[in-house]
Amino acid sequence: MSVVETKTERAEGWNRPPQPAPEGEGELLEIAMGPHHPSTHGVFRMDVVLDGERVMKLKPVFGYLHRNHEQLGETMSYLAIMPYTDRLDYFCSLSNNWGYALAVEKLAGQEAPERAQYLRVILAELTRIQNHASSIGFLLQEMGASGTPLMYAFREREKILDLFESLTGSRMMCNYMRFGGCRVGVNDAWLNATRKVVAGLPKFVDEFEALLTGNEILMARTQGVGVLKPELAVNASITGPMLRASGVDYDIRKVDRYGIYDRFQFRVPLGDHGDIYDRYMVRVLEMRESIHILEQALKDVPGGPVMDPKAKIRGFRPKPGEAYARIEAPKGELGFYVISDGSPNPYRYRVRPPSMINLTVLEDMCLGHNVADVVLIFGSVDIVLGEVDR
Amino acid sequence: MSPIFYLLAAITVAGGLATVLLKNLVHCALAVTIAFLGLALLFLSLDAQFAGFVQILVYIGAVAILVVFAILLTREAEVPESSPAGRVFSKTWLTGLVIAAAVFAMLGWAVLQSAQALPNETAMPAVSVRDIGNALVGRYVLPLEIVALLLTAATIGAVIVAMHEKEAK
Amino acid sequence: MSGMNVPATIDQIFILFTDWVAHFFPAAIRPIVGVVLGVIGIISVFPGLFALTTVFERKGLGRMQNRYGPNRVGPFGFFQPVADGIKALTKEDVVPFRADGVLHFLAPVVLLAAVFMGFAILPVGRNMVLVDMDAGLLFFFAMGASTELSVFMAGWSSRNKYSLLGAMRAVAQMISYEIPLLLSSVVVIMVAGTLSLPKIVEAQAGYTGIWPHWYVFTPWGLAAFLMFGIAATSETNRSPFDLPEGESELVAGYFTEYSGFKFAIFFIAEYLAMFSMSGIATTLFLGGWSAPLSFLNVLPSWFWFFSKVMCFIFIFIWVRGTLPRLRQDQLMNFAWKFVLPFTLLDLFVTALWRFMGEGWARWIVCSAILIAAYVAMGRVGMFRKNFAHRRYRYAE
Amino acid sequence: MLGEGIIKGMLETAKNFAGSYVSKERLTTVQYPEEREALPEASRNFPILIYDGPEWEAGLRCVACQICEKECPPKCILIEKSADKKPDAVGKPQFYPTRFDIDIAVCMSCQICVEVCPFEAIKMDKEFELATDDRFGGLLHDRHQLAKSNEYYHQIHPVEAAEVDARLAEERAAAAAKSKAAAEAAAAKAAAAKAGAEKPAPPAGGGA
Repeated sequence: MSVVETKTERAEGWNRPPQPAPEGEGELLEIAMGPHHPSTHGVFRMDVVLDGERVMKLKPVFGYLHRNHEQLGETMSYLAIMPYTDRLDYFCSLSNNWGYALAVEKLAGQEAPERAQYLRVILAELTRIQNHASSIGFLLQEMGASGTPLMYAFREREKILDLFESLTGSRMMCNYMRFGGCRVGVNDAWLNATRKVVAGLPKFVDEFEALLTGNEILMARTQGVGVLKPELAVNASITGPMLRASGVDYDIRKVDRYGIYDRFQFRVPLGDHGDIYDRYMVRVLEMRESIHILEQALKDVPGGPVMDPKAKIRGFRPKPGEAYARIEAPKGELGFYVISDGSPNPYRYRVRPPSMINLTVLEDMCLGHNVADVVLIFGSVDIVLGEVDR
Repeated sequence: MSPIFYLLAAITVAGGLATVLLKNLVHCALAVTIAFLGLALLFLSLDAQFAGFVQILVYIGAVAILVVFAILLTREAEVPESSPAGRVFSKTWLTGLVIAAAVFAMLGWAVLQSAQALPNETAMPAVSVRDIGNALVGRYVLPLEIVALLLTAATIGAVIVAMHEKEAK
Repeated sequence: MSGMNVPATIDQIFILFTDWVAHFFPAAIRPIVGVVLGVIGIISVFPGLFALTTVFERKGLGRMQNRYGPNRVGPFGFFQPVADGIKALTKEDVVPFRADGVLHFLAPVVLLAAVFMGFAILPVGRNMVLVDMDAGLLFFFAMGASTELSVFMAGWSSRNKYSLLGAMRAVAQMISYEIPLLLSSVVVIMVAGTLSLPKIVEAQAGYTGIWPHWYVFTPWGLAAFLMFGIAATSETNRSPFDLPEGESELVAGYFTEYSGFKFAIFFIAEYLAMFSMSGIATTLFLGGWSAPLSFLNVLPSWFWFFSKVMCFIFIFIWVRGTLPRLRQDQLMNFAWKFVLPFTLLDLFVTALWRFMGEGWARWIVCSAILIAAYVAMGRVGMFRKNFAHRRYRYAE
Repeated sequence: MLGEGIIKGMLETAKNFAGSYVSKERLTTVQYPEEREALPEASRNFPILIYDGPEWEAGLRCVACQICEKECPPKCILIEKSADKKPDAVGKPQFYPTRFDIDIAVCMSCQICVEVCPFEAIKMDKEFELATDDRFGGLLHDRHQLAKSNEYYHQIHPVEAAEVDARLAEERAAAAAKSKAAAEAAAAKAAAAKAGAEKPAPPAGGGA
């Protein structure tokens, strides 16, 4: 278990590589990829300057989906922010719920009961699996695989979403966790259904890998493309699978051991090259580790309430103070920073969105590659624009 | 000298004229393919299938594309009206005329010479692909080999030029 | 007619029908009537097949992706192409303001015409070929080459950067893969000794026991067939070589700015090119209209031709459902550094086969050369690019 | 590295292609308008107002306390409180909403109104086929459209509704007992006062 040393001086990689001068009198072509481009995952624009098909310059332009998330949060009660966190990264609403609940629990000095802690781990890991599977599916979609891997990922995701629906009432906008526990309890039928789904997951990952991992075209497209050096990754505060694919051992589940992650055995897969293939493989391996965590967690879910009986839902006014809590969301470090002034709504509410911060190195990864690679590199970052633009 | 010949000849000449007279370079390049096509059809009307199809394959499939690529890679396709290059008759039109006349005269001379040399047959000799093949590896094997060598050298040269550029990057 | 047995009658039913129709006309224009009927046959059968194929493709892809595919319009969704056709016809035809109107209009027309011409020399059954020319194969490739120009016209005239990039990609790709396509068919020409497609089919028509003498069942034939397949996939812009229209990168490539029926024409032309390529591959390597086993000859020859073509189409769909697409430079590298050298080697191997005479020795020698070359080239290619399976380390 | 990966992938898709004809696992599509999967009990969509008894207007549990209006994150609820009081299901005089609108175009189905409601008056519906061609009026549901009977609630969320009913019954019983006790106490007090005027009262017996 090593903690990342953050260097204070700027590493070499941070300085943008000098723009190679256009050769001869070759004309540069400027293309706006987006906001309505088939593979920008929503409304996102990349202003790309091309020499032939080689990228000379890339400017990511985002904010098309800006919804004033943080400012909005400051105008409403602590409880009312919770459903909005669902809409940050709408693929992983339960992770977002957990991050925010953790921040407010820290602020108010509360603790979720044992059973709720187990539930949170189970839900977060299920979320991670479905997110990684679909993100690989989207990556392959951008590689032109006619949606087959995506459909397989969605087939599996559907089972997980069914579990979410039967527990939380909604498939994607779960709004399930509360400060001091979880909103509704869970019965054995649900746990058994979850066990069944989890038992089927290794087979799915095997099939997925049979379809993709050894594929020569996938290797040729992804190996050595979009390399992110570990120094640059650390300095640009990249987190999540992207950072681990660059070979930096940093997983907040291991670093902070928030929740009850210290009770479970799991490993953190690391890549050595930092290219798209490593990001893909790290996600696949993380899915396997998540399955492992789920198997352990589902073995001994304790009984008891899922909500701290002292917790207040309505008229919740934490003491003045501030708290920052972070979790290992599927996309990286998801942090919530809340300042309370004793009133029913936070004085300051801030989200550290992994998607957006991981996107900041897009140009560094893309320079010198093809347009086709830009799309892939962008896909391998795994973003959700709801979280980028907030 | 059937009507079909006149039709095809008209197409070919029209294509050639359009190539010279059109303003937009890409249009010129496309017009020249019409001339090529007319020529190929002329070959076919003479029952020379091999020559006709090779004309299409090589000239329309490769040469025209090469021309178009060259235009796109080097300059703007449209020449502005005001610039001297935009006018069909530039200052050096006299030189061009002289060169064109000389080339035409030489070709005409060659054709007339060969027409005299050939026996005056009305029926075309049926030339099959097999005959062409046999001639290429029989009577004309030496020119064929020389051409092959030349092309190989050109290919290697092209590869070296391309590789050099890649190293410079 | 009474002298023929029933299978032979069914086999020749279209020829007999043509003759029957032609006999109503004066003798002088009978050949022309025959040709016109043939043309009508081609332009009705292949677009019909196209309509069917779009449904099959979408259903097949759907099944590969655990879903149904179109099943709402008509029984089992088979009227979907009708609905699509009506939609394409009634849609507004948008021409960009700055586009070159004439070329923008001409491009799909030229493309469709060139693609249709390719069918003229396809022997779709015994005696069923529209024009039996001496240089039939050459004609086919000449027509294939002229589609490139219309692709360029489409891309250039749209005045759209995506279209232009798509067109450049398409043309570069088509030129690169035309060479292996030609060379791998030269292999067959070397052995058959003719450029005429019906004669090539006849050269493969014999049987040893019940097994056919198709060229694909020889080492050089299999190699040439695979290379031809790769090149044909690329020529028809199908996945995994569908870069010119790679929708995740270039929106729709050279036909980004096309809408309505012009778009549909591009679509039709793409599928028709697929059919003609499959037809040529069938003719060159799979014995054209001859039956796969000698006793299956009771079924009509055209049935076998179209079954083989549909098998190809299925493989096209299957590949599309499985593989991601390559990148432009990889595509070019693949063409020039793998497919082309391999077809050249195959030319040599074929010559060797021809001159080694009958016997087992030539089977062993030819297969050994080809397999060794394949393995060596594959390994070297992957090794030079450092493509490899990787092992991952874990932190506890 | 010589195409095995591609072959392996092709076999995988072939397996799925063939499997789709034999196994439900490999053909997961549900033919929606004809086939419908039962929604899980917890499923939620948009809020409804629950009423007891046969009369929707009289039986509405809502007392227009406006907590949900305040807590609603996207502020999609509009309540106008009545000036007068009307007896509710148990006969207690309560305020009632003269207007209760939910704009389901704004509502984000978060269920917070349900959580904060102290009267079990607002619950989540499972109905999701609410598409309309009227973008504004069609999606603005007034209290009549929102009002759903307790039986309907039992139909869509049986377990939850039973719990709610039990809780309500308990509360109502408690309230009834309390009011009865209060009434009795008041009566006893009055009686005592009355009696006290005549003679010294005995200690009042019986409570809640």
